Amino acid sequence: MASFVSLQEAVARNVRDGDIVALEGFTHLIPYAAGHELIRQGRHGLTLIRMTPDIIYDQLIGMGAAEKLVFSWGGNPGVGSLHRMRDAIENGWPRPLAVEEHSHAAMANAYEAGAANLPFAAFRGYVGADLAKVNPRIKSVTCPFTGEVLAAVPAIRPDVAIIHAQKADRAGNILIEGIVGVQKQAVLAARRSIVTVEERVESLAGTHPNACILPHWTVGAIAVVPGGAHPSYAQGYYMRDNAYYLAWDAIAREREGFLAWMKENVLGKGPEAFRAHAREGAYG
Amino acid sequence: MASFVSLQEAVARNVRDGDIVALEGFTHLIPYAAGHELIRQGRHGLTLIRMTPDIIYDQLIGMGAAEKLVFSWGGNPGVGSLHRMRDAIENGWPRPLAVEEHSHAAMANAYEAGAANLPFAAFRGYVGADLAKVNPRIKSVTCPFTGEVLAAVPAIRPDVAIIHAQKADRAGNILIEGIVGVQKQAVLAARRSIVTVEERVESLAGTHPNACILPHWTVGAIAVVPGGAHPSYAQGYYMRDNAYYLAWDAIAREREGFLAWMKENVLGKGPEAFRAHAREGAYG
Amino acid sequence: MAESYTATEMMTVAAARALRNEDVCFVGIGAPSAACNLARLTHAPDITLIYESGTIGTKPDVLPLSIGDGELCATALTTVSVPEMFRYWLQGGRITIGFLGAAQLDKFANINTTVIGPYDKPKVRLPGGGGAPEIATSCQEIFIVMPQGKRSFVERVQFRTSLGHGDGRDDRARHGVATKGPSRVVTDLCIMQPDPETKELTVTSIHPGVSREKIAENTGWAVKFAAGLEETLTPGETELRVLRELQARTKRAHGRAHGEST
Amino acid sequence: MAESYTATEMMTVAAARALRNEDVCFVGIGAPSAACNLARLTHAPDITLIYESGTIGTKPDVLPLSIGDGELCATALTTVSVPEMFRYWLQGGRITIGFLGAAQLDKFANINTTVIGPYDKPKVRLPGGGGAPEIATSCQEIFIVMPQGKRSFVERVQFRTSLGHGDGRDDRARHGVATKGPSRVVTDLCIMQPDPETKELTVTSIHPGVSREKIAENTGWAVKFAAGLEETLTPGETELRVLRELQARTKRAHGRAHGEST
Repeated sequence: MASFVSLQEAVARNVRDGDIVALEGFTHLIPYAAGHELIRQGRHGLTLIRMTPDIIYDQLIGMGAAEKLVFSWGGNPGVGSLHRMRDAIENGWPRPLAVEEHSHAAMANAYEAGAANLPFAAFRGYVGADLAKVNPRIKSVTCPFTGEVLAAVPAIRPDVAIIHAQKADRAGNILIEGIVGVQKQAVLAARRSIVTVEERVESLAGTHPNACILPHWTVGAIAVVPGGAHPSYAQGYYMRDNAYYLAWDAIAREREGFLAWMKENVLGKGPEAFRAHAREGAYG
Repeated sequence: MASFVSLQEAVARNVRDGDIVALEGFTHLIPYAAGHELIRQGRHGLTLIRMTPDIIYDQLIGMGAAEKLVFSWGGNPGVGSLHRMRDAIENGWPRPLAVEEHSHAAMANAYEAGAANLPFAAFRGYVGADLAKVNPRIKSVTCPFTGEVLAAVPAIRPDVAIIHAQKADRAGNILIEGIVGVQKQAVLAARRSIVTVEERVESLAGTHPNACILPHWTVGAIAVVPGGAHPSYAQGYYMRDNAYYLAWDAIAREREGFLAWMKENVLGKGPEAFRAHAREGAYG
Repeated sequence: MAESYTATEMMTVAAARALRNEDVCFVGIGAPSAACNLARLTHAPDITLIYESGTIGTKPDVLPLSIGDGELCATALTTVSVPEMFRYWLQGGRITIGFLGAAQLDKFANINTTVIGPYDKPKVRLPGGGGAPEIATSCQEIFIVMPQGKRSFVERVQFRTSLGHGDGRDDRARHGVATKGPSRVVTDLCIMQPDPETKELTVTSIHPGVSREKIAENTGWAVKFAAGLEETLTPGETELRVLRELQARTKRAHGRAHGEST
Repeated sequence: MAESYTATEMMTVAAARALRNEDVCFVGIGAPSAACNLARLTHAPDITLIYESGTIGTKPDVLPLSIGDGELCATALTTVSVPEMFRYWLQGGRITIGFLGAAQLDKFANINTTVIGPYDKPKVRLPGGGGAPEIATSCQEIFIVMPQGKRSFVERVQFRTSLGHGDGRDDRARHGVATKGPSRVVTDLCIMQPDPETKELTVTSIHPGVSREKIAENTGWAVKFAAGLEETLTPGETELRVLRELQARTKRAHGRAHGEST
């Protein structure tokens, strides 16, 4: 059942050390503000799931919040490597990071299976690909009708899903529009959820009949955090801050510089800092 | 690749005797006009697939078009039995009708699997239910991670899918809004498709970004048939003709009366007859 | 006590009362739909009603004649595809109450809506299971509402379209099903609930003015009456008024079907 | 011949030319995206471009920096969920051309974008496969575009992120894969295509002004040249103008990123 709370409270109540946490967002609507709150509250030992870990995961990993990463593509889109993620995997800094690696198709299917309350997903994948050799969680099933052997992966069932959306209505129904990614599936697959939104509106009436809406009784904590997806974007609100992504490469390259930046820009701030980004990048 | 043709031509070119044909529509947007054209062109030996066969299937079966029915619920919604379907199953009139029967969950999953080009669908179904004992096409698969045994059904892959939609744009992109049922899946699962639409518009620009749209290159023949879903309805165009559904019970109860009605109302008419219904039931 | 009422009204009211404001209901067409919407329009304004046509959180002003009436979509929070409905929502385990009707019910609340007579040579071909086989096992709990009669309340269904309590006792669990199954059957004569031990449907509440004999006559097995047998509360004034207004609106709306008028 | 051009422009133009107006393209970010949009803005105006973020039939005015830029959704015919994209659209077998880039490619067009060094103790951790493992086998045909160099064009990839022609010859078929696989690799120096028999990547067209030696120096295996070796047509005036306008628009749009200005 949805309840509107502060982001601090949402994280404090819903995320525990050692939890399996999926912060999802496919380029669009990435829950940066919530990720920063996880860092400020010092969560650690997390298993972080995400198809496309980008800067917010680099930040979480660099601050030592994660002990395992489940992913299918980890990079700074259009820019290059995630230096903190690489440092953790290659050198164990600030702590070793276990990796469970899949393809996009596998993870998308695994979220879908999680939302559908199935134990696994079957798909035509990994054929001739080496990931199946290094990831023991990639298995197979045989079609009982044709005999075809398909790839199988376990359903993703996070302890907590964290997403950012455009709107919540008064009752806590959530509207996601544009590139919707796997966020609906992530929330439906998870035990608990945190949703940050750009704004709370009276009603979603008048929205397209087939819009992507999560009913209030499927979500947990909702925090209104305007700009909370910055430097990613929120369609209809603000654009992607490409300069941030470009600048990140230099910031994250060295450990010292990274830590100093995090101290100044994350540890020393709060969710309200995101509001400025919402205004800056606004449409029109 | 989409091409705009008359309904007569669409059926003549795309449906052959003996084909596996799915005319889908979940109460909403049922392709009645196309079904009537199948009858007028005398198609027979068809395997008819549909989750919810209603009057149009009663008509096709009563006219001897089908030799097999794959379905999960066959009735006149809110009214009662489909007398022609029952007569075919119970008495073999006008010809015997083989039945492959599933649950809604099984068929919905089977369409989904067909659209996804998978050979089968796994789902948690038929537990303790007798259908699994009488339908040899219900099998099982075992989850390679948990050992759970799940029901499995073969994907639905029709030769032809036939649906009715609200709009086609100039290029042949198809918009379906409201209760979307399994129509998108049916078209994507089929080798060929026929789409009847209420109207052809210049462009679908301005539609919601996540609306249910079939790109022109996924559909085959498109015929503009205003009112083509009557007596079902087309959201935004006309309402359900409940009186027709109520009247059908008496019309279809006896063979003679049924045949006379079909001669007058289907065999002696053409797709243009549906236009009147579009006007009659229009909104506002 | 309020004015007079019909047995069907008593049935609908008694069924509606079993629903809570926080329930998420998977609604069958007909009597279940009437009961669910009556609950929504009286004591459970926030109840979530879901129809298998894909409509979630729908608030129809008139009762739908079919599972996919336009009214359901127009008043819904959102409408999803039918595969999504059965995968994410029903199988997803998000439904608290599955509300079903039935052609035939047996003493362990197994339902038959498939055939009378042999499956391959049916005496009467019924519409089939539709969503019921998976509703019966995926929802946390099942309510059934249907008028009572000797031919519809039978010792053992000839075809088990959907699982109730199977052969009784822990049979449901032996099928590997963790959900509660049918916990309440509301008829025009009484309310039955499964005996906690045997799981046999047992009368726990008799509607006012109905005799035990009448119930026995209309039940195809030697029906038992629970120790703490109660009398069902008569329909309240508000319940009756709201139900009748709903039915009247429905009649007006469906009567205006355009084959007849416009 | 038109004005002068860069090797990267030659690469993009040559890659774009391989696309047909009726293609349905699954587009990777970076060089593939530039080539696909150049094709769309020149000889293939009706080409369908699909990005794995869910955008179908997108017509971006500027090149996306990421796979899910707002521009892709705003100009798309429709945008579907990512599970639907991978299930109905990619696995659905509806894509004619999968257009990929790569960190490392071997002589049988197998791709590595996962690790350099042992998987468990990587020397360099690359971003990972993303959509590539299934793009490589589900699309009817694969084009690859990437700048050529000895470290990226290797004899054998250390980690096979996605299947090209495997160990060569009919290895792909032996994996049970019916699709054609990589049929064309476009670099800044040449175009390579698999030998019809051995499936080894072989130079079939050399870009103007590039020597065989230069290609050999920038290839990590003893590269062969096809019998009917051609010279790639230089970029036409229109091709160059459209490409440069696209790049200029892109630079302006991304430069206006709001961390810097507004």
